[in-house]
Amino acid sequence: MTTHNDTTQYTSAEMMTITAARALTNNMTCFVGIGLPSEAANVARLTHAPDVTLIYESGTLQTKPEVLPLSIGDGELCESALTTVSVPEMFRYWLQGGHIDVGFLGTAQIDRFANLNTTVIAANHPEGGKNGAHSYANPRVRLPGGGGAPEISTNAKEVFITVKHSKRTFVKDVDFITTIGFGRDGKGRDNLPNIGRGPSVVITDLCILKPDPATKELIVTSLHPGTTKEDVIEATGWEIKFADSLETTPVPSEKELHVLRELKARTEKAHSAQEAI
Amino acid sequence: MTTHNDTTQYTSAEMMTITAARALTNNMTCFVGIGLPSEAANVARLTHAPDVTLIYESGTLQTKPEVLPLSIGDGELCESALTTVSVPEMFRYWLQGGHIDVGFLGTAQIDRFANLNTTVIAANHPEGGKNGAHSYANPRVRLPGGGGAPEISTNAKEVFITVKHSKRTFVKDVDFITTIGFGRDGKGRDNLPNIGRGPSVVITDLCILKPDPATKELIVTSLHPGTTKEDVIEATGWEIKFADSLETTPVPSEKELHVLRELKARTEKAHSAQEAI
Amino acid sequence: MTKFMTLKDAVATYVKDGDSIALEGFTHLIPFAAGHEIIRQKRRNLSLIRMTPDLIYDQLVGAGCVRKLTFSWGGNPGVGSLHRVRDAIENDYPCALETVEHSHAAMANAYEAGAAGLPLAVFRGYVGSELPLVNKEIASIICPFTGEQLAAIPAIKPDVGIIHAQKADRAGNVLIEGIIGVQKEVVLSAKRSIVTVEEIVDNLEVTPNACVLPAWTIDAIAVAPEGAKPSYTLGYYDRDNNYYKQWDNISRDRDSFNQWLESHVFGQGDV
Amino acid sequence: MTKFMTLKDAVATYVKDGDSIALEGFTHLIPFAAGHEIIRQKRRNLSLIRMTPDLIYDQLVGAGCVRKLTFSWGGNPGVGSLHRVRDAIENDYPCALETVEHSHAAMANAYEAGAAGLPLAVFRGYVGSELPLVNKEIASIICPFTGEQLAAIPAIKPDVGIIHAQKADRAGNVLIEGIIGVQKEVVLSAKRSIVTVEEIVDNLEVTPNACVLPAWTIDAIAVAPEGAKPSYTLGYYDRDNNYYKQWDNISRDRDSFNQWLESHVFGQGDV
Repeated sequence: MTTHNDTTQYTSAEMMTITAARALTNNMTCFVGIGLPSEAANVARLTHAPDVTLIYESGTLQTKPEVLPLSIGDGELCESALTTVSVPEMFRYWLQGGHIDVGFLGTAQIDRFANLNTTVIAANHPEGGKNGAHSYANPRVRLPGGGGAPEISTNAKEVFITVKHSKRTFVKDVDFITTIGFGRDGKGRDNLPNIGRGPSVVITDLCILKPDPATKELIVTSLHPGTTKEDVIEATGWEIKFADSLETTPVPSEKELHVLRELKARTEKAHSAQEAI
Repeated sequence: MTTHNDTTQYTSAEMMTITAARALTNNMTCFVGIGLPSEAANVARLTHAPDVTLIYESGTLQTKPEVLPLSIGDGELCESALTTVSVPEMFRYWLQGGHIDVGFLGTAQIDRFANLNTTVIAANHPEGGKNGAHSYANPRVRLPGGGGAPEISTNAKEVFITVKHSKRTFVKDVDFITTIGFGRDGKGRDNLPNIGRGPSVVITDLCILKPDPATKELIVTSLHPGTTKEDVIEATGWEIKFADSLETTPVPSEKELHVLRELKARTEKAHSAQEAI
Repeated sequence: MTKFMTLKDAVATYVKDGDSIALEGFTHLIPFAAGHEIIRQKRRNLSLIRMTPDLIYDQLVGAGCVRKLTFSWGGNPGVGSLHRVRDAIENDYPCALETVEHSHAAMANAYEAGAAGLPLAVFRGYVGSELPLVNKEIASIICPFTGEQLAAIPAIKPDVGIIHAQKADRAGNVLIEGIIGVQKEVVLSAKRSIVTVEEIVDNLEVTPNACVLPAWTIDAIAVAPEGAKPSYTLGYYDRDNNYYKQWDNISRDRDSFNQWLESHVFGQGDV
Repeated sequence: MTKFMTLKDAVATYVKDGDSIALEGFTHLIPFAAGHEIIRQKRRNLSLIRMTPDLIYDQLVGAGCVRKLTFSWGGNPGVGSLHRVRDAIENDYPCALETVEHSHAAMANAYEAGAAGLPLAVFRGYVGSELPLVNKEIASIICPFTGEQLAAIPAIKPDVGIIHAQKADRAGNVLIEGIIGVQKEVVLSAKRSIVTVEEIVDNLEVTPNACVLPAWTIDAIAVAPEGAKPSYTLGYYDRDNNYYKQWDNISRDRDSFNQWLESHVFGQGDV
């Protein structure tokens, strides 16, 4: 990890994390996925949203880690939590019970209806088929799997997604729906009163996307400073649309950059401290 | 409560409690009902079965109260327990999960197939019917209800019952099956592989009864010293049968009587200590 | 976010006529102070839910607040009957009382299902019992893997959940310790929740897996010292078993109950 | 009753070829020492169950102990792939590996149902996911009260449950503290259970609602200091995150893995 001390300069990764952090507000309870979402959620907590409630699937309620966890169950998460419950209780009472405002997820693949694939990459495989039923057994790339995401996406009141923008990641149709956004046709949540309203924002290193209220197709609502429409078109695997009132994402503040860089430096130091095998 | 210092003399109630206590052995886990079962279980623990595991439905695991609880959730039960779990966990994991060897129950009414009624007394009511469906809404006596018993009786591996013997209590058919013994015809547990084997012994102030292995009808297997067959026949609401090899219940030992009386004296003192309303 | 308020304001704000309400606490931590405040504010047509109605519901029923009672064991523990509840069931005094009767396992599972956001509880229950003949809520499902028939009852999701607990910190997080019953489930499943506490402290000082309810799961917290008496609060005061025994005489007679109500509930100042 | 024994004896007595085994611990308290002992005793055809296979199952799979894996998130947390698991799935090396894939919520519910003695778990899950297309275990039930369709999967009831915990008292009661995952469920649902602990103490010194497993729920307790490394034990040692990172290189190559196996597992003396 390269760190930058010049806060007028920032990387696109930093832009993404800070923009994602800004999506969280102080009074939200957020079920945090590991990796990019965890980084963003903790930047939010250390900047504009000191009382945001962070919950990890390991059972840690209202946790305030000093360094970013490498795994979903690092000791830091438990030691800084209000309390820690069992994993069945976490999924039954806290997630399915309706106490989570936002599920914050990353992904390996995302499609135009914000469906997420973290199971198998297989579209280019000779045996592969679009619906996953065929390609699953013999994938081109075997990904880690669903983890908490399938039920976070349906039991949280809404979902934020953060992921790096590339043509490999932003595909027209995911090879496999691990986690529903709005389904293969954008209507996957219709007539299901007991689930959340699904993805409301996707934050990438290039832009912010939101589902079109009618079709649920993801459209670009804000471009990060220095990013062009062409950059986004080039990095997206479908004919991406742009909002009529396209905004420019505000740049990171000095404080946000400082907090993010300090957090990453502390994290780097903490995770490298132990002995070799 | 009258106490007796002469241990060659004992009441029929003491005989009942001590005989019930003897049914428990050191390596059992026992789900304890309040009242007579609780008294017997704690006498067992304080005499021949110091390591018997007592569990109360309030969530207290492996509890060792100094005095008898008045309610199922007295502070004493929690303070002397190994740990205390929630009531849903108690019923789901510990009882239904199959960890209870013996459910120890009392009752208001019991019939020849060891079905228990703690819901309504209604057989003599002009509107009353035998199966309870009719008499329930307009009972002669409204009893407290099932509490933990219906599922203790089916989810514990076996059931012990202790209750005072009288014609009002020992009826041919209970007015309402709150808690199954062996059902209206003795076959109520047949072909149900996932429930326990039901009542194995009933201890009264007159005798010990056990279900006939074939018919499941309760028969007298042991008479307490000084009790005659006629006493039992007189106190039982059906044509009670006696085992061919009818035994005489051993008398309480000096130690058992001493422990029981001390326990009751401690309990009496503890429960009267507080101020008047 | 959580609001600290007086018990009077909490009940006035969150408890309405006709609500379904669970005041829970399994022998331990029974929220008597909150129950008395509901009586003082003369709420009517309440649908009360509690595994063990105990004295608290005997008092609410006797005071005429209640039209329906869901329960699984309706006695005065170790003492006898709940005379006010019986008078309401048998003689419609002071008003008629509808009852829904379950077993403890059923209600514990229904609270669990409510907290889990499910519409139903599934458990191995009521086998051979005649309670399903008199409670039309009790249904069943068939396991698609084994074919076993299991009991199913609706989840409990009260309008208002009310509990008493040891303490809250200044942010409004609440510690419950000892016999915790179904209290967590009640708060998590209720549309609105009120928690009374013995005291407010700077720091809950808990071990990693303590039963703590975060502030954002609670609508109102009211300080009510000795708010569980004659029930008890572990670490604060013991159960007043003698009060439970004396209640038998007080409640047996309508006049003596009404006198008690005047002097011990209506005669008490605001909390 | 519980038997204190060496880990070697515990595995020899309770773990058999062909068993279904859950070695659980959600990031925290992963029973590595027990896993290595299973490798040393060359158990074969195991059916392993774990929400996050983690390094422990990468090692067991790479060592050829496993024919079937049930899981819900199969990576090296924060690092990347489990290369030995992938090599088994993709190339049948060292032997073919059947997989059953769930979500975390599904497995957590299935463990809960196992502990609760039920044949199935019922939850609001897999809505819109294509996992039901590739996992024939996933079924559904209809709520008889609301008509809602809910996911149903079989309860997890392993032959052997293995966990690591902080400490046992001399009677064999075990304290688990911190991130407790599904460990209680594993011990309560398994036919046989083994618990490794950091130490044995005179008194667990716990608060009233601590996560304590009574001695009579456990078949064997073995003292295994640092038995969770490179995972961690709250209060004893931290997670060795660097080990997790280095595992990526060691496990990527069959030869380097086999060297690691020889020196770090087979080369280690009896525990």
